[in-house]
Parts: sequence; C-alpha cells; structure tokens
Amino acid sequence: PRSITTEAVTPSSSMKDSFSKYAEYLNQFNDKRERVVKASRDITINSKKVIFQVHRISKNNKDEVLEKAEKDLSTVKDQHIARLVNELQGTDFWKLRRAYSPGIQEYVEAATLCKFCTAGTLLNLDEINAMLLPLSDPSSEPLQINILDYILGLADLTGELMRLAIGRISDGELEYAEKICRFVREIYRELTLVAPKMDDSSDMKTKMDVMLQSVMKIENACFSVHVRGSEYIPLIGSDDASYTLLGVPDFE
Amino acid sequence: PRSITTEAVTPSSSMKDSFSKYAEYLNQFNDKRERVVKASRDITINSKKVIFQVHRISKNNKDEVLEKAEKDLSTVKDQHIARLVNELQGTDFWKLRRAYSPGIQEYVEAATLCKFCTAGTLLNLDEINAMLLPLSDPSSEPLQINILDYILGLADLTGELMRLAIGRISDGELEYAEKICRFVREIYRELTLVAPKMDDSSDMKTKMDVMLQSVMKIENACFSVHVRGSEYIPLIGSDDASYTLLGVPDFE
Amino acid sequence: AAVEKQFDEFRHRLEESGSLRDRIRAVATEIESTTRIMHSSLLLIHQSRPIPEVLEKAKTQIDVLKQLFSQLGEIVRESPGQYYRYHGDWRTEAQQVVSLFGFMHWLETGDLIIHTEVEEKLGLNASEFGLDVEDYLIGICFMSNELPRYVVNQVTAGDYDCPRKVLKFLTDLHASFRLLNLRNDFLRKKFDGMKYDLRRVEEVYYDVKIRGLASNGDPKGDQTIQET
Amino acid sequence: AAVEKQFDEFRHRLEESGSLRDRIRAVATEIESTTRIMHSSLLLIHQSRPIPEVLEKAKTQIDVLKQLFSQLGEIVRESPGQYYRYHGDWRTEAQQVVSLFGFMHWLETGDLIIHTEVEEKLGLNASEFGLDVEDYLIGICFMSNELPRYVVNQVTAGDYDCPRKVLKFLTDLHASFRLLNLRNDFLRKKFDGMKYDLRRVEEVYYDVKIRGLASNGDPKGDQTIQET
Amino acid sequence: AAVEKQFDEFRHRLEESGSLRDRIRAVATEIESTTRIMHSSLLLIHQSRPIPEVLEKAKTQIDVLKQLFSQLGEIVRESPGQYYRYHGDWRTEAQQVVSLFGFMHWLETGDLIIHTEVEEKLGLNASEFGLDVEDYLIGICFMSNELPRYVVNQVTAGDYDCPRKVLKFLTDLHASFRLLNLRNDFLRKKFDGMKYDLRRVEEVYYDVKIRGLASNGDPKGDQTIQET
Amino acid sequence: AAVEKQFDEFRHRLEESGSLRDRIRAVATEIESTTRIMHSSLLLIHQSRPIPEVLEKAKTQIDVLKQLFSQLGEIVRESPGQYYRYHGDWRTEAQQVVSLFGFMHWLETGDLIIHTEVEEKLGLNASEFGLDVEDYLIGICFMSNELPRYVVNQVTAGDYDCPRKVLKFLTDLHASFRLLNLRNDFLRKKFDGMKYDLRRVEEVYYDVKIRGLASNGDPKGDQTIQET
Amino acid sequence: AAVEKQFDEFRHRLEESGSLRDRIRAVATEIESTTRIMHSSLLLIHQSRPIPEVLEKAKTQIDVLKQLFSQLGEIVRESPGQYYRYHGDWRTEAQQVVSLFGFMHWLETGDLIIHTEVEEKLGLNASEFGLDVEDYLIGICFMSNELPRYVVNQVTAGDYDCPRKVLKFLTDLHASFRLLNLRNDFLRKKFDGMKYDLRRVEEVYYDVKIRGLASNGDPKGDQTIQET
Amino acid sequence: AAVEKQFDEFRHRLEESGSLRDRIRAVATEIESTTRIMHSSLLLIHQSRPIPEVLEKAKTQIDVLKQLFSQLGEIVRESPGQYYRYHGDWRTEAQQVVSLFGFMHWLETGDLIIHTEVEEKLGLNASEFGLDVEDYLIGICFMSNELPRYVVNQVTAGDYDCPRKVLKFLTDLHASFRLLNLRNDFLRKKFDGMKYDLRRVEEVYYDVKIRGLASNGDPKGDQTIQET
Ligand SMILES: [Mn+2]
Ligand SMILES: [Mn+2]
Repeated sequence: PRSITTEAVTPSSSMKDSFSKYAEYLNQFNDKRERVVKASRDITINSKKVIFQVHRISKNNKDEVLEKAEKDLSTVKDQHIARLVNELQGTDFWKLRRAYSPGIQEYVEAATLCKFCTAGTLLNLDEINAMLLPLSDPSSEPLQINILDYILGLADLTGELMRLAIGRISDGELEYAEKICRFVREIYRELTLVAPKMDDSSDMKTKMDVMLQSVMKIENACFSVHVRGSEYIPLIGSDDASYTLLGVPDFE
Repeated sequence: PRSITTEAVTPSSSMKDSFSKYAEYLNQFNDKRERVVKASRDITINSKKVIFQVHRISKNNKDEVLEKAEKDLSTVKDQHIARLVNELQGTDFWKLRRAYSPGIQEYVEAATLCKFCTAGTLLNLDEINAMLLPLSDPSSEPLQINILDYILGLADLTGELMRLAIGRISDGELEYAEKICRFVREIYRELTLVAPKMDDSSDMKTKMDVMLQSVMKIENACFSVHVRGSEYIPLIGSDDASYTLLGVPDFE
Repeated sequence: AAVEKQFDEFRHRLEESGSLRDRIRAVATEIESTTRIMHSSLLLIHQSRPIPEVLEKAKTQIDVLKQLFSQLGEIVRESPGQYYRYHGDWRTEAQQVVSLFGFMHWLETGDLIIHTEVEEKLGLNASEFGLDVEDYLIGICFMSNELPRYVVNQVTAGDYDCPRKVLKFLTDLHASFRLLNLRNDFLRKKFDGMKYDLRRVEEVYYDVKIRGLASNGDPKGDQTIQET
Repeated sequence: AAVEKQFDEFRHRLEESGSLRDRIRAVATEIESTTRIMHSSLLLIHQSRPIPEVLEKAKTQIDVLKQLFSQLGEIVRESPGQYYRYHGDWRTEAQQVVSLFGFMHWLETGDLIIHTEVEEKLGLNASEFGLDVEDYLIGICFMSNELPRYVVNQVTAGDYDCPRKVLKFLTDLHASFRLLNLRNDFLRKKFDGMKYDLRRVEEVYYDVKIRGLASNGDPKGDQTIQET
Repeated sequence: AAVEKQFDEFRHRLEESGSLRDRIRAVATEIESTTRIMHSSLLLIHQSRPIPEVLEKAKTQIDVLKQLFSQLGEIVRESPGQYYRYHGDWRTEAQQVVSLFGFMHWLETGDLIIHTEVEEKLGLNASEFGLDVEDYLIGICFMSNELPRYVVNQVTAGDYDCPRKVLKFLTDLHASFRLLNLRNDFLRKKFDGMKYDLRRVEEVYYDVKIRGLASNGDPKGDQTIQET
Repeated sequence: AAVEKQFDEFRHRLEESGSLRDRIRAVATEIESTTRIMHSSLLLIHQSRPIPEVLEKAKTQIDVLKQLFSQLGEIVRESPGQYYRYHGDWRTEAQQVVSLFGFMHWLETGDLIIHTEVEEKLGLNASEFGLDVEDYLIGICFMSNELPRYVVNQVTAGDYDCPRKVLKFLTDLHASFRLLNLRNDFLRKKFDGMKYDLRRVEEVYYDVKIRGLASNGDPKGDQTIQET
Repeated sequence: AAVEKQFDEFRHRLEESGSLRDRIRAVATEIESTTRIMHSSLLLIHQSRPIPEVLEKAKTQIDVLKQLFSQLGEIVRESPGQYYRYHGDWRTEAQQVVSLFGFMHWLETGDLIIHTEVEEKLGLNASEFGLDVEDYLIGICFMSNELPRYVVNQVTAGDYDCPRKVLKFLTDLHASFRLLNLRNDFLRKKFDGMKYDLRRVEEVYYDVKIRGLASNGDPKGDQTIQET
Repeated sequence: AAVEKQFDEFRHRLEESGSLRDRIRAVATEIESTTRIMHSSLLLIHQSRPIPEVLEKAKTQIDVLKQLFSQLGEIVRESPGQYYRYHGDWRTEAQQVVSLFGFMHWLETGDLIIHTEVEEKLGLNASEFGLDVEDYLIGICFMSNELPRYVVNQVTAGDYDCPRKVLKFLTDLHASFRLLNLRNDFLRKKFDGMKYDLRRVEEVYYDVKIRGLASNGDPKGDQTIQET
C-alpha cells in the first residue's frame, strides 16, 4: 500500500553536515560544563573546611591554627582551582560563570577570612588574582576572578566575621571584636555604593540585608560588653585601670 | 593584668576524644555524599543522551537506533551506576537517597523508554534491579532501586512517550501512536491509585498533573488524525481499504 | 585607604560595565524595533502578496540590522572576553533576527539558512563577535512556528503545491534537530513545538492530497523544492 | 497484566510503608508527649527546687521513653535497611530526648553525656537501631540553650557558684564543637546559637564576680565541678 | 483554683475537639481513597469500554461512600451546631464525590444530577447533616472539566453524536451557573474555568460537523442543537 | 504643636481619600455586575440566536452603565487632578465595558468601535473624566479573544461566510495595532495574544474554503479576501 | 425545570450568606477600630502614667465593644448552627479583645481574667453566642507578649518590685498552659512564644536582684518568689 | 480611515507618555544614586564621628536633590493632572529622601521634620508638584528603623544621655502615628514595625538606667522622661 508521508527520514546531506557540527559543539560544551560544576563543588567543600579551621582559633593558639588554615587554603588553590583553570582554558570565562561561581565565591570567603585573621587587612581582588596567575598556561588568557564573584564572596565574609567577633568577645578579646566591627562596618559602607551597580543586584540586595544584620549583631555584642563593663569601676573601685571587662592586652 | 575568663580553650580530653570521633564521622560522610552527588550527575547526563538517541528513531531505522541506545544504556550502568554502587556499599541506601535520586530517576526513565520501544512493554522494577545485581559485591547488601525513585522516573517517562507519539504520527505510524496512547493511559490510571501513597506525595501530585496533560496531548493528536482520516473515503471513494490516513502497515 | 581605593575602583568598573550594558540595551531595543518592522512586512505573505514584493520590502531592513550589529560588536569588543557577560541582553533579539532571516532565505531558496550564513549577512565575525549556536537553533525553531500558518493561508489562496514543499523542508529540519543532544530546557521546549508544526503541515498536505488538489501526487524523492 | 500486577504490588508495598509510617508517627507523638512531661518536671529547676527532687521526678519518664524507643526500633526493624527512610519522622523527638538527658546528666555529674550513653539509656543498639550522630549533636545544642536561663535563675536564688561551673562546661563544649566541620545548615545554625549562650553565661559570671559574690575568684584550671 | 479549674476544663474541651477532628480526618481519608478507586474505574470510559460495564464497576463504591458519610454524620452530630467548624476537613472530598456522582449520572441519564439527588445517594439528611451548596457547585465544575476529554476520546472511537449531546448539556449548565451571583472566590474561579471546557467541546463539535460526521451527516444549515 | 497639627491634618486627609476609594470600589462593583449581565445576554450569540434579538437584550444595560459611570465621574472629580491616583480601582471594569461595546458594535456594523464612540456611549467627557487610551486598547484585545469562538459556532450553525468577514476585520485590526509602539507591559502581552485569535480564524476560513463551503463555493484561486 | 428551580434557590441562599458575611465583616472592622483606640490608651502604661488613670480611659470602650459583640451575636444567630461558618471573620478581633481585657484585668487585680469573665464583660452567652476557647487562649498569649515590655519600662521608671510580681504571674500562667495538650497549630506556636516572655522577665528580675534593687534589697538567698 | 486616524493618534499619545516615563525613570535613578551617597555619608554617624562633620558631608547632596526634584516637577507638569499616573515611578526614591532628611533634621534639632519642611528643602510646591502624604509617612517610618542602631552605637561610644532623648522622640512619634486611621496597606505594615524600634530603644535605655549610667546617674526613682 502507498503511504502519503515522505520517506525522507534522513535529512539532506548538507543540512546533516551542519547539524553534526552543531551536535558536536553542544556535546562537548555540555561535558565541559559538567566538569566545571564538579570542580566548583570541590572548591566549595574544601573552602568551607578552611573557614571552620579559622573558627578554631582562640587566644593562645592563633599562629598554629592560622598556619594550618593557610596551608589548606593553598591546597584548595593548587588542587581544585587548578582543575578549574585547566577546564576553562581558552573559553570565555563568562559563558560558564554560573557553573563555577559558587565555588569561587566560597574560595574568596575563605581567602579573605584567612587574610583578615593574619594581617588584619582586606585581601584585595588583585592580590587573589595574582596568586592565581601561576596556575594558568602563560600562552592563554589567565583565569581571573571577576569583581562580581569577589564582592559576593566578600558579602558572605561578613557573616563569618560576625561569628568570629562573638567568639573573640567570649575569649575576652574585646579589642579584636571592636576591630572586626570597624572592619565590617567599613566593608558594609563601601558596598552600599557598589551593590546597586552589580550585574544582578537583587541577589546582592538580600546579601546586604543579611550583612547589616551581622554588623548590628557585632555592635549589640560590643554594646553589651560596654555597659556591663561600666559597672566594674564604681563597684569595685579598683585602681587597676587596665582591668576592663574582658581586657585583651595580648591581642597584637 | 588578670583576666576573668577561663583560659581553657582546649576541652577536657574525654570530651575531645568523643568529638574527634564525631568530627571524623562527619568528614567522611560529607565526602562520600559529594562523590555520590557527582556520580548521580553523570548518570543523569548520560541517561539523557540515551533518551535523545531513542527519539532519533523513524520508520526505517528502528533497529539500529535502538541497538545503539541499548548499548549506551548499559554503558551508563556499567560505568556510572557501578561507581554509585561502589560508594554506597555498606551504607543505608536511604540515608543518601536525596544525593543520588535524580540520577536514578533519569536512568529509570531511559531504561523504561528503551524497553517500551524494543518490546512494547513496561520494564519492571524487578527487572531493572536484577540487572543491577552483578554490580554489587556479593558479600554486602546490593543496591536496589526503590519504588519511589522507580515511580518518579516512570512519571517522567510519560513525557518522553508523548514526544515519541507525536513523532510517530508525523511518520505515519498511527497505530504505534495509539499503542503509546493505550500504554500511557494505563500507567496514568495505575498511578492515580499509587501516587497518594508515596512518601512525599506533593511532588508526585505535580507530576500527575503533567502526566494527564501528556495523555491528553496524545489523545488530541489521535483525535485529529482520526477526524481528518474520516474524510478520505467519501471523497475519493477508493477501493483501497488499507489506504488510511497515515497507514503504517510496516509497523510490527 | 587601600580598601577605599579598591572599592572606588570597583565602583568605577561597575559603572563602566553598567553604562556598557545601557548602550547594549539601547542598540538591542533598536534591533527589536527593526525586526518588528521587518516582521510586519513579512506578515503580508499571509495575505498572499507575491513573494518577491514582500521580500524586497523586508530586505530594506537588512542593512539597518547589519549596521546595528556592527555597533553591538564594537561595544562588546570594548570589554574583551566578556561576550557572554552581556549576552542575555541581546539574545532574544538575535534569535528573532535568525528567525526572520531563516524565513526569508527559505522563501527565496527553499533551503535552511545555515549558521555562518546568518553571521555573514549580519557582518559578524565568529572569532570576534559571533552568533551563539543556541541562539541560532532557537531562532530556527521560531521560524518553524510560522510555517503552518503560511501553509494554511497559501492553500486558502489556491497555492496547492505549497504544503508538499514545506512538508519536505520541515521533515528534514526536524530530522536534523534530532541529531542534537539537548540539555537546555528552553531549546528543548522550542524543539518540542516543532513537532506540532510538522504535524499541522502534514494535515494540510493530507487535506490537499485527498481532494486531488496537489499538483503532483507523489511526494517521494522529490528534490524539486529548490526549483521554485 | 504484568503491568497491572506490578502496580498492584507497588500499591501493596506503599500501603505497607504508609502504615509503618503511621505507626512510627504514633510512637513519635507519644515520645513527644513524654518529653513534654519530662521537660515540665525539669522546668522546676528554674524555680530553685532542689536538684535531686527535680531529677527524681523527671527520671520516672526514662523507662517510658526506653519502652517507646524499643517499640520504635521494632517497627523500624520490620523494614530492614530503611532506617533513614523514616528517620525524618522521629528525629525532632530524638533530639529533644538528647537535650533532656544531656541536661539531667549534667545536673547530676557536671559532665557532658556522650553519644553512646544516650543510646544506652534508651536501650538502643547502634548496629541495629542507633542514634544518629547529627541528632545527638543538635540535641546537645538545644541543651546549651537552656543553660543561660538556668544560670540567671540560680543566681537570682542566691547560688553564686553556678555561673563559674556552667561557664567552664560551656567553654569546653564550645571548643569541642569547633573541631567539627559542619555542613548541615541546621546544625551550624544551632551551633551559632551556642556562642550566644556562652556569652550570656560569661556576662552573668562577670556580674557575680565584680560584686565579690563568687565563692572562688579564680576560674583557672578548676576541675572541681564534679565535686558538687 | 478557679484558674486551675478553668484550665482543666479547657484541656478537656481541646482534647475532645482534637480527637473529633482526628476521627473526621480518618473518615475523610477513607472517603478520599474510595473516590480514587471510583475515579480509577471511571477512567476506563476514555478507553471506550461500554458505559454500563464502567458504571457497574464504579457503582460498587457507592455503598462504601454512603457508609462513610453516615459515619461522618454521626461524628459531626456529636458536636451539635458545629458542622461548619469542621467543614474544612472533609469538603474537598465531598466535592470530589459530587463530581464523580455527577459524571456517572450524566453518563446514565444525560441529565445533571441535582443537589438533593446527591444527598439521597449518600443517605444524607439536609436538616441534620447535609451537603453544602457550594461544595455541590464546585463538584459540578470539576465534573465539567472531564467532559472535553471524554468527547475527544468518544469521537476517536467513532461516536460522532457525542459532541452534540455534550455541547447541549454544557451550554445549559453554563447558563444555569450564570444565574448565580458568585463572589470572587474559589467557586467563581472554578466556574470561569468551565468556559474553557465549553469552548473545547464547541471546537470538537465543529471538527465533526464540518466533515459531515455528525449524525445527520449534513454539514450545511443544521440547526439541530437548538431544536433539542 | 506643629507636629500635632500636622498629624491631625494627615488623619483627616487619609480618611477622606480612604472613603473616596471605598465609594469608587462600590460603584466599580456595580459596573462589574452590570457587565456580567450584559455578557450573559451576549453569550446567546454562540447559540445562533438572531443578532438583533441578542443585541436588544444586551443594550438594555447601556443606560445602567452610563448612569454608573456618571456616578464614578462625580466621585473622581471631587478630587481634581487625581484621576490616576484611583484609576487602578476601576480600570478592569472599564476594559470589560470596552470589550462588550466593541463586540456589539462590530455585530451591528462590522466596524471597529472607536475610542470617542465608547466615551460617547458612556456619556464621558475626555476633558473631565475620560476613558484611558490603554484601557480602550486592552478592551479591544479582549473583544478579539471572543471572535474565534464566534466563528467556530457560526460555521457549525451553517454560516459559511462568517470566517471571511471576521478574518478581514481581525487582519485589519491586527495591522492597526502593529502601528503602535507598545512598551513591554500588559497591553503588549494582550496584543501578542491577538495573533493566536487571528491564526485560529485563518484556520477556520481554511477549513471552510478547502471544503468548498465558502459562499463562492470555489476553493481555487479565490482572492476575495483582498477584494473586500 | 427542576434544575432551574434548584439554581434559583441556590442563588438566593448564596446571596443571603454573602450579605451575612458582609455585615459580620462590617462589625468586625468596627471592633478592630475600637480595640485600636483601647490599645492606644493602654500604651500610656509604658510611660508610667498611673494605672487607674490609664484604665479609666481604656474602660470607656468596653461598652462600645459590648454593643458591637451584641450586634455580632444577633447577626450570627440569624443563621443558627453556623457560628463556625463565619468564625474566621471575627476571630482575630476577638483574640485582640481578650488580650486587652486580660491585660487590664491583671493591672487591676494581679490575676488572670478567666474565660467566663471575658464573656460576661462582653455580654456574651456561651449557649447562644460565646467566646471560642482557643480564641481566649490565643488572646492570653498575646497579653503575655506585652509583659516584658511593661516590666522593662517599670524598672526604668524605678518600680523595682514589678519584675517579681510579673514573674510570679507569668510562671503560673506558663505552668497552667503546660497542662493543655496542644496540637501543632497556631495556638501551640503562640504558646511556645510565651517561653521567651518568661525568660525575659526572669532576666529583668535577675538584673534588679543582683544590684540589690529588689524591694527587700538583699540579693542573697531570697526565696520570696515561691512564697507569694 | 476613522480607525486609521485613531490609531495614528494613539501611537502618538503612547509614545509621548512612554518617553515621559523614561525621562522620569532617568531622573529617579539619579535621585536614587544621590540618596545612596548621602546615606553612605550618614552611616559614619555609627562610627561616632562628630555630628556636624557628618551632617556637613551629607548636606552637600541636598542641592543636587533639589535640582533633580525640580527636573522631575517640570517633567510631570508637562502632563497636567497626571501626577498620580507616574507617581509609582519615583515614590520609593521620595520616601528614601524623606527618611534621610528626617534623620538629619533630628540629629540637628532633635525634632521631627514636618511635611512642609521636606517640600521646602526640595523646593517643591504643594499646589503644583508636592510630596505625597503617604510617602512622607513611610519615609518617617524608615527613619525610625535607623534609631535603635544609632542608640546602641552612641552608648558604646559613651554617650549615655542618648537613649533617653531618642526614647522621648520615638514615643511621641509613635503616639502621633496612632492617631491616624491606617488602612491595611504598606504604610500600616511599616508603622507596625515601628513598635519594634520603640521596644529596642526602651531596652537600651533600661540597660543604661539600671547601671546608673543615665545622665542623672541615679537609677532609683528617676522620672525625668515624663518631665520633658
Ligand atoms: Mn559562609
Ligand atoms: Mn525527561
């Protein structure tokens, strides 16, 4: 019996040629995306471990704890970020940004936290990027963390600094906490002007709200130590003027 | 100067011992979860490729297309599901279910689709699970796909069958489409009684709605072919009774 | 002060990229408005105006588009390696361009416009500022959505050979798409829609066929589409 | 028919697991209600009732809980290898039990109850039906939340030695938790809360100290908590 | 003591109403599960099984439902004047029952089941424990949603007279609903949805009619819809 | 005192605007209910009742609407220059009125009702209390949504000339809308929907044409759409 | 005709219950506005105005409320046995009334207002139109939320005996609530919140005590909370 | 032709209002960016920089804002009587301006900025282009949200008199707002939030007072809040 429909189930060869090119392109690209996602997950999980290591500091073990954290951090860089760099070699970094952005943000969070604890300063984007340079093949354009991921990581940093500040107050390191407070306030203030200019500012808006909460938590903790400390002198009348509530003469 | 706070930054040794055990447990467990997630992603992406391969069938290339699909499917099993089995060896399969469930569901979708196309029947859970048995070390409990993941995969299968049916009608294989229609209707009907009993039935409720949409899309397509075909005889008055609209005498 | 300096620089750079984006959006809006005019001209095809006349009118916009894409390319090249950062701001418009060019090309030649042909018509250079492959494919799906309507209106106007030609073309196109492993949900959804276009064209072809209206009853192996 | 048979079996199995879940929920509800009674008894500690009296009353519920967990274990064991399938249905209750046992244990001994001790008290057997480690840890965080309130009320009632003891304990506990690499967001959030408990207890300790009310001004190296 | 006494009484009353609600939910769950079985049987209608056979199977559940509603009524009557306090706990199920009974009744008689007929079939007594009017109306809307699918499948199976009958029925039903002044609530939304059912059935009737498949075979000038 | 005085005044003003809004909402609700009745009458057109009869019934509501809009205008004029402050409270209703008037006008004359004609029928005065242009356009889009249904039902009832007329009207209307530069808003979305109405009417015209049912009976070479 | 008759009746009944609900909402709005005025007067307590003066002003609204509840009762009684059908429309307001009456009663007498006392003050008759027990309990929880603020402000104003009294009251209230078996619902959530009120009051009492500000001036060994 | 003419005119009018809106949005964006700079300067107040220095820096933006609002006014006046048509496009920005001006005014004078003062500072003229009352009120609520943080940081920096002053201000402000009859809208929600600001400031004042840190140094019997 006849059939009405066309029998041409195989497309014309020129069309087929074009489409096998498209198909190959899509296959390779999707595979690469998968590898990038996996590298990003590894960067995230190992950066989180570095952050936890930092939270293990107390008054008397700073050096050893931070030394280990820095070591772990460079392992993250050398092992996992290196993998990412390798994958992205030669592609437009922006095309796969959504696939690796979470890992990079967490790495920024860990790296800036370490730096603040060791040096008391903000690790600049240029400094981080300089550290990444050796990972790239000199012949192709090196992977550089973009402003957006750096800022998003920084926004999360303030949450970790809040935890650090509460811990430091418990350990009697009030000045350390106040230093964190000033630092976080400064970051917050700077970001108020930068946040609305981000590519996707709605995410950042939420992060700004959370950041303000963190700032206020530190401020409230400092307030509380302050008013409580005020009772010391009138009641005890000690002549030991350095006897503040949770004095930390050994900080720095 | 004295400090009021305790200096005991190191916990008492017995407490520390317990907690290092907890810490080790959590570290190992989280690492395992990461590896399971990655295996699951690989299973997903490769099962999706199998599904696309199946959609490449047309009236004249069924055997070769399906042969390749089946081959690819067993590669998914031997390479990626085997990895999963290896990771899960000896752990409670339910503990990490959320980490591997997406991959398993996609695999079920691919496997049942292949089976329907080759044999016209539903691949049973027991049959799939029997195929997985050789992957497990005989000494430990073998990984078996649970009912829930099987049913969730089956629910997605109906979407693929809908695509297949529309394609078959285009290719003139009306009977094939009607066969799919009956098959999908049966699955839908069976699932109406099963769905509300699922562990998390809210997810399933959405899938049931989508499934009904798929059933109706096939029914509408069959309806449309039917009413259009009805015009043939009165107008042409041909004596060739087998000359139906999109007759597919060569199907089966 | 170091902190302040860094953030000053950030603000500066973000403002720069913000203004870049504004300029991109401005060009994209013009592209959009040009494609609307082009589409408007092409719509007359559904009222059975002669193809050459319709195409001629639509083609007057090609140079405008070429010009706009050249502007777009220049803007994007100011920020090297960041094509995909701003991609989302013009991709819908690019897909629409592909769809229209594809339809016009098909009307003229009966063939599918290929990726590099679109780039060429727009004066794009793949190594610097090219057309994304997925955008090309999505645009082709949009083009396919226009075909059933075209066929219906052509038959209404008495052109009974049209369904056969469109059916041949769409069958080939559909088969080609099946070679792809799609991941992107949007593209996959668009491709699913192509199945329905194909079905609709088949139905029209059938309607014409059973009434003996088709000029040539045998659709097999016919390669005469290009002859038109 | 094969399909039908399979689905019949599915329905059967799902009904089974559904009814299993119902039975688990029923036991969990009883556990919840027993822990409420226990908690209610323990609350009297905030009104400065003598510890032995309070504990005695609370302890009467331990056997009830043991009994209920034994029922739970039996039900769960009916479905081997699926502990974690139903885990979500009783974990909140288990955490609450850990919290209460931990508090009672601390009141009695000054020490942290450890994971296996909780299992023992509940008659659990880790190899068959044990206590999940995360549940244990979350329960311990809940316990920590009770301590500031306890300290405040004890000082109000004139027990000025309490802040020192609690501070020592909580400092140790906090240091121990820092050894963990937490991933689970809920547990991490709970652990963050422990920091605030610690701070509050410090504040009370400070209040007592500067007023010369603490029995022993020197908190260093004190291991006398157990002596109470 | 007055306070204590009061709280004793409260506990008592809350437990009572809590357990009442539990019992209602238990019966409602059974109703739900029975309607599912019924629905599942009715689904066979789409596979062109003979109506009597399909109905017979579905009808076996009517007695079960009657029994369950009698239980429900008894429970609710324990708490006189509080029908609407617990109404929310079974209304979805009641609407589903109406929908199914309505569909079966229509299959059998071609007529709309009326409110009192549903009550009768369920053994309800409006003065004591009746069927809420809104629930009846919502259930009828649900029934309407089933009709387009039924029509499509009937035509595919060769029953070309079905669209006309359904269209007549749905047009009347829609007109009846329009007489109501509906508030902007759930019922209104459901009723607005009925418009789409009507439109779909009109389209199917159109498809059949234009091809001369409708029973009178003559696509021209047929006015028989109005004549019925 | 300045503060106190300020807040006194604020209270006064807020109460005033609150009550104004309440009154507007009350009138809008009545408009809504009147348009429902009108719509209900017009629906009979789908059952092939004679146009004059249907229109006559619907027209009885025009005076009611005029009266209500006059009330609305008076209320709004109490607060000069604040038309757009309260606009959101009645615009949906105004759009519905446009849609119905437009449909009736088309049934009567075959032409599009124009903006000033609607204002006139409602007794509105553009300089004081007019009809917003966007509301007019949205209402026209709603009217277009009714046309495919009308065509389908007319053909079913044997009026084979209807599709050609509606297609001509809708093609022109669509072309007119294309002249507007619409922003990406609600109106644009509604207009995009009009494309589907047009396509559906083309399909019905095709169905009629290919079966030789169109008035001139000849499916070949008919160019009569353009000739009109 | 049976169908038509049925729908006529439905329309009638739905209109009736719709208008009933409107009237209930209107009264509830007035209740809400009266409780706002009452609350506003009571707020002065936080600025240390003398209790009698504050209460006197607030009490002027009691009669208004009584009047409104009497209206409410009349409306609801029009539709016997349907108290709970409309209950959701006024329950938030009723809870607010309980909260305010409870606070006033406590300020005056130091005791908890009991359920029947609220009914009495509102002129309600439990057998006809009473106060729902859950609403009473939720209202009491709202009242408890006000107490920490009251204590803080009283201490600031120099009333150091207040924390002890409030703590006693709240401890008792909390213990009473613990006797109830609450379901996992809104009331349970509100009750869980009461714990925080209690904790805050304990903290204030602690602050006062440790500084020797409590009336008996002696921070040591004071057991007077229990003695009261 | 009437239709064509009509659509020509529509295109014209829609383009006009579209471009007006674009220009308004452009100015609003600049206002937003200016208020950000202002806000950023004001944030230094939390780091205990001297008030005059902080204010001076912030004030440099006032003229910029005045200038921008003058532009805004000019644009809006082009379209008389349509203030509220475009109001939504700049109201968030206006609220933010009110909030900042209110905070600065309070820092300078201790008083609430009143509505006309804001208009004056912005060079607005109520009769032509004024500040909407609701925007003013919402802005004041935003300002209130800043106060608790300010008080906490001032106390930390050693200014113990600040809580008393802020509490006085906020209590008065809250009382003023209570006089308004707010609808259940955005403003009402913002106002409800003010209660939490008030409560937090009360707590800070309490903390300072109970430790004898308040200016008069005497924690007992101080009634000076009321005396002001
Ligand atoms: Mn983090
Ligand atoms: Mn799928």
